[in-house]
Amino acid sequence: MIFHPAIMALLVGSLLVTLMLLYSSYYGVQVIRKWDIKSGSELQLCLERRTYLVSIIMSYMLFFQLASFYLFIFTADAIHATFVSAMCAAGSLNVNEYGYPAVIIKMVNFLFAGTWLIINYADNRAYDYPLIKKKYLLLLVITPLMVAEFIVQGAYFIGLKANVITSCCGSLFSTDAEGIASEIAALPRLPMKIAFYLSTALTLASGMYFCLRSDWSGYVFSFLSIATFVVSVAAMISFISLYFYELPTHHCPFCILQKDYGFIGYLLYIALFGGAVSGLGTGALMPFRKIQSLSQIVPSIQRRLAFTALILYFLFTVVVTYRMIFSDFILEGY
Amino acid sequence: MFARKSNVFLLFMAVNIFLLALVFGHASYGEKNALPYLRGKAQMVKRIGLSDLCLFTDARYARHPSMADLSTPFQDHPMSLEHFPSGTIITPPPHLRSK
Amino acid sequence: MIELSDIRKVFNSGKPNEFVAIDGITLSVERDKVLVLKGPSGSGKTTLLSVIGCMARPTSGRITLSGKEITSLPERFLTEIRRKSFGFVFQQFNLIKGITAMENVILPAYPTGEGFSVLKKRALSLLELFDLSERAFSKVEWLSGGEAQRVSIARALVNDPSVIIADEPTAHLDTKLSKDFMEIIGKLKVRRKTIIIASHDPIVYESAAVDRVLEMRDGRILSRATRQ
Amino acid sequence: MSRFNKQRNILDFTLSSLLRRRTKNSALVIVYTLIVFSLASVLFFTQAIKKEACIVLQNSPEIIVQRIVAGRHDLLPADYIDTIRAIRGVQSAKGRLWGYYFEPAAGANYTLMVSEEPGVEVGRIVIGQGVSRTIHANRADIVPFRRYDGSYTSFEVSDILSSESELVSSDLVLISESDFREMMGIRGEYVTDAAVYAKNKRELFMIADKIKRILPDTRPITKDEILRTYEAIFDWRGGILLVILSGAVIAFVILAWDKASGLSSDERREIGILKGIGWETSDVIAMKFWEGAVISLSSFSLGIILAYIHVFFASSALFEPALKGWSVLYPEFRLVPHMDPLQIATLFFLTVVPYTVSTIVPSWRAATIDPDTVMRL
Repeated sequence: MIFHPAIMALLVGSLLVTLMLLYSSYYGVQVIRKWDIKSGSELQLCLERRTYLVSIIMSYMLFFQLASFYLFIFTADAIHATFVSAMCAAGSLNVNEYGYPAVIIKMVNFLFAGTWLIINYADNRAYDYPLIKKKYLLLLVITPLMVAEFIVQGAYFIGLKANVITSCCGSLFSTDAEGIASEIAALPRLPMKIAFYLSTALTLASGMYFCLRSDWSGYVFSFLSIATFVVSVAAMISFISLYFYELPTHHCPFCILQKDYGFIGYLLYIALFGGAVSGLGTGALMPFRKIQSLSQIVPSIQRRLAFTALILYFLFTVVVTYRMIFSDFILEGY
Repeated sequence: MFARKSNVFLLFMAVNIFLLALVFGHASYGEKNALPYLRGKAQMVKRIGLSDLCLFTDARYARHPSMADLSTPFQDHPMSLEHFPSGTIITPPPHLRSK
Repeated sequence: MIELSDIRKVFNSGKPNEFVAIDGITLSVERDKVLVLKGPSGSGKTTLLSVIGCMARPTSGRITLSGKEITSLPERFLTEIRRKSFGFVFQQFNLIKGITAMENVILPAYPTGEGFSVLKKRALSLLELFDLSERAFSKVEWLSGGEAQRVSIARALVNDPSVIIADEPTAHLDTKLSKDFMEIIGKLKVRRKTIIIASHDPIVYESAAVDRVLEMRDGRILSRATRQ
Repeated sequence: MSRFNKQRNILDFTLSSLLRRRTKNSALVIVYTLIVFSLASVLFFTQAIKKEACIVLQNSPEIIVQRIVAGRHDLLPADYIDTIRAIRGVQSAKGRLWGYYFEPAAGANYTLMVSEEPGVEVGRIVIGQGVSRTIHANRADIVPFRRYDGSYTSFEVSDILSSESELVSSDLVLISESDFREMMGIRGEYVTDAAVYAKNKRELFMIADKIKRILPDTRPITKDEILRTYEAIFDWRGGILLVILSGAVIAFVILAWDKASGLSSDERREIGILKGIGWETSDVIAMKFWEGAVISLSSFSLGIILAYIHVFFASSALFEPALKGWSVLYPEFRLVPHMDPLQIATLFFLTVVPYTVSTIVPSWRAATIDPDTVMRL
C-alpha cells in the first residue's frame, strides 16, 4: 500500500459510490417485486419517490465514473517513479495483476451507468414507466460490478509496494534483472489500421442509415459502434499513440493525457467514450420501440443518440487522421 | 432594476475560475523561472555530494532519511517522541517498515 | 371539464390510525363556473381540493380532466398537468418570505423554462391588474394582509391556468377584504376561469358570483344546492 | 434554451433562498473552505517539496556505499574504495567524510561535511544560513568547536552558503579534511562512506550488486533508491496528514448531513409551497443540486486559492510551528510553485464527493415532501 493522497481519494470515492449503489439496489429489489403503477397505495407512492433517489444516485455515479477513470490513470502515472523501471502509467498498472482489470472494469461500469441513464431518460418520458422493472434489473447487474470495481481497485492499490531502499539490497537487485515491463504488447500496425478505418466507416454508414430510416438497423449500428470502441482502443495502443508521441516504441495509451501532448487525450477519450455510450444506448432502446407509450418517444431519442455517436466518432477519426497525415513522424520508416 | 442573483453568482464563479487559472499560470511561470536557480542548487548538491534535504534537523536520524540504518531511530532515547513532529511526520526509514 | 367518479382517499391504510378522508365522491365540475365546497373543518374539503387539483392521487376511483384520464399518472406528469391547468390560492397565502412580491408571482413559472424577462413582464402586468404595481419590488414581509392575498392570486394566475382552486381564501381577511376578494373572483369568472373554492364563510358561499354550492360532511357530499 | 433558462431560474431562487439563511450557510461555507484550505495546503506543500527534492537530488552521488557493522553504519576503511574503483564500469569512487556535531549552547545539530569548496581550508570553514542564523556568525567571525577529546578549537568563517540553497544546506558546516579528522578523531585510513559514479548509468544496479558481493559488509544505496524513497516519504507524509485531517473531513460531512437533513420548519414549508404551486420533485432536486454546487464550488475554489497563497506566498506560515518542532536550525525556504490537475482532482474527491454524497439522501427527502402538505399548513 502506498499512502498517496490520490489513492486515498480514489478509495474513499469508490467506497462511497458503492455504498450508495448498494442502498439503491435495496430499493431496486422492492421496485421489482412490488411495483404497480395503477395503484394509489402509499407503498406505490413511496416507491415512485424512491425512483427519483435512484436516478440522482445514478447520475452522480456516471459523473463519478468518468472523473475517477481519469484520476485513476493520473494516479498510476504519478506513482510510476516509485517503481523500478516503470516509465509511465502503463508501467505502474503492470506492477500487479489487478491494475489493468481495474481499468477495464472502470470502463465497463462507465458504459453501463451511461446506458442506464439513457434507459431511465426514455422511461421517465412515458406516463406509465414501462421500463421500470427492466431498468431496475439492470441496476442489480451494475451494483455487483461496482462492488467488483471497488475490490479490484483496492486490491491493486493495497498490492503496491514501493521499491525503496532496503537494508538487505540483495533481494532488490535480483528482482530488478527483468524489471517491470512498462510497454504494452502492441498489435501489428497495418491490420490494425485497416480494422480501425473499416469499423469506423461501417459504423458511420450504418449510423447514417439508421438516422434516416430508423428501423432494425439500430441493432447493427449499436453492435458496430461497440466494436469500433474496442477496435479504437486497440488502435490507440497499436499505432495512434505512436503518431502523437513521435516515438517508434512508445505505445502507452495514457501518456497522451499529459500536458506534453496538449491534453489532446481528453478530447480523444471523451469522444470515444461518449460515442460508445450513445451507440450502446441506441441499441439498448431498440427492443422498446414497440411499447405504445414509448413509440413516440424512443425513435427521437435514438436519432439524437445515434447522431451524437456519429459526430463523436467522426471527430475522433478526424483528429487521429489529421495527426497521422501532418505529423513529422514517419512510422513506416521503422 | 437590480442585478439578477444568478448573474452575480456566475460572475463570482467566473472570477474564481479566472483566479484559479491565474494560480496555474503563476505556478507554471514560477516553475520555469525557478529552473536556473534549482540548477544552481543541484550543482551544489553535486559538488558537495549531498544526499538529502535539510528539512528535519531536530534529530540525527531525521536529518538524512536515506542514509539511516536499522538502529538509528530511538538511539537518542527509547521514547524518542521528544522529537515529536518529525518523528511522526516522516516515516522511520522505509526499510524498517517493510519487515 | 373535471369528472370525479367514486373517489376515495385513505390515509395510513392498513394501520390502526387508518382514516378515510374522502369516501366515494362522484362529482363533475363545469367549465367557467364558480363552485363552492362548504362544510365544517375535517369534512374532507381540503383533501377533495387537493385530489381535484392533482396534488394528491386518490386511493381509488377515477378522475378525468377535459376527457383525459389522469388517475394513475405518476407525480412527474401530474405536476406538469397541474402547473398548466391549475392555479392555487391558499388559506395562509403561503408566500415565500425574503423575496419580492414580483419574484413570488413568477415562482410557479420557473420550471417552465421561460426567460426571466418575459416572466417579469407578465408578473408586472398581473400585479398592475391588482393595483400592486408600486409594491412589486418590496419584500412580501412588508405587505398588508389584503396585498398578500392579491399577490397570491396573481401568483395563481401566472401560468394562465384554466382552473383556480382556493382553500379557505377569506379565513384571514376582514369583511371588507373578503368582499374585495369575491369581487376579484367575479372578475376572474368573466375572464373565463373555472373556480373552485372551499370555504365555510357566508360572504363566500352567499356571494352573487357563485354558481353552485356543495355541502360536505365526513368525506361525503350532503346536498346539492345549485344557484343561477 | 428553455432548459438553460429553467436551470437559471432555479439557480436564481436557490441563491435567494441561500441568502435568506445567511448565517447558517456562511458558517457552512467557512468550514468547507477551511477544510479544503488545510487539505490543499498539505497537498501543495508536500508535492512541491517532493518535486524540488526530485530535481535537486538528481545530482546526488550515483551510489553511496556504507559499511554496516552489527547493523549500524560504521566508518568505511579507505582500502574498500580501491576495491570499488577496480570494479569494471566504475568511473570514480571517492570517500566522503561527514558527521554531526551537537552544539550545546544553541542546542542545534550541525552536519559537518568535508568539502573542497572555495573558502574551505585549514582553519577556515563555510557555514550554511541556518547555522549562521543560530549562532549569529558572520563572515570573518571565529567560531569555537569542541574536539572529540574535550578540548576546544576554533575556525574562522570564510563564507556563508547562499540563502537560495537553504533547503539542502541550512545546517551544513563545510570543513577541510585535516580539520575534520583532527576534530573528530578519525584516523586517516577511514572515511564515512563512499560516493561512486558509474561510466554507464544503466549499469548502476549491476555495479551496486557487485559491490555488495565483493564487500558483503557494505550497503550500496543508489540514487534512484534515494529518489524513490523521497517520492514515497512525501506521498506517505501527505497521506498520513490527510488521514489525520480526515477526522476533520468526517466531522464536516456530519455537519453537512445534519444541515441537509435537519430541514427547519421554515425550509420544509418553503419546499411544500414550491411543490404546491407546481414545482416537480426533480425541480426541487435541481434546486438542491444548485444549492450544493454553489456552496461546493465557492468553497472549493476559495480554499484552493487561499492554500496556494499560504504555501507559495506565505511560506506555509501555518505549518511552520508543526514542521519546525524541536529543530533549532529550521531552514527558511520558499518553495517553487507547483500545481497539477492531479492535485485538484484529488482534492475534489476528498472534499466535494463526500459532501455531495452526504447531501443526496437528505435533499431527495426534502424534494419528495407531499405537494398537498401546503394545503394543511
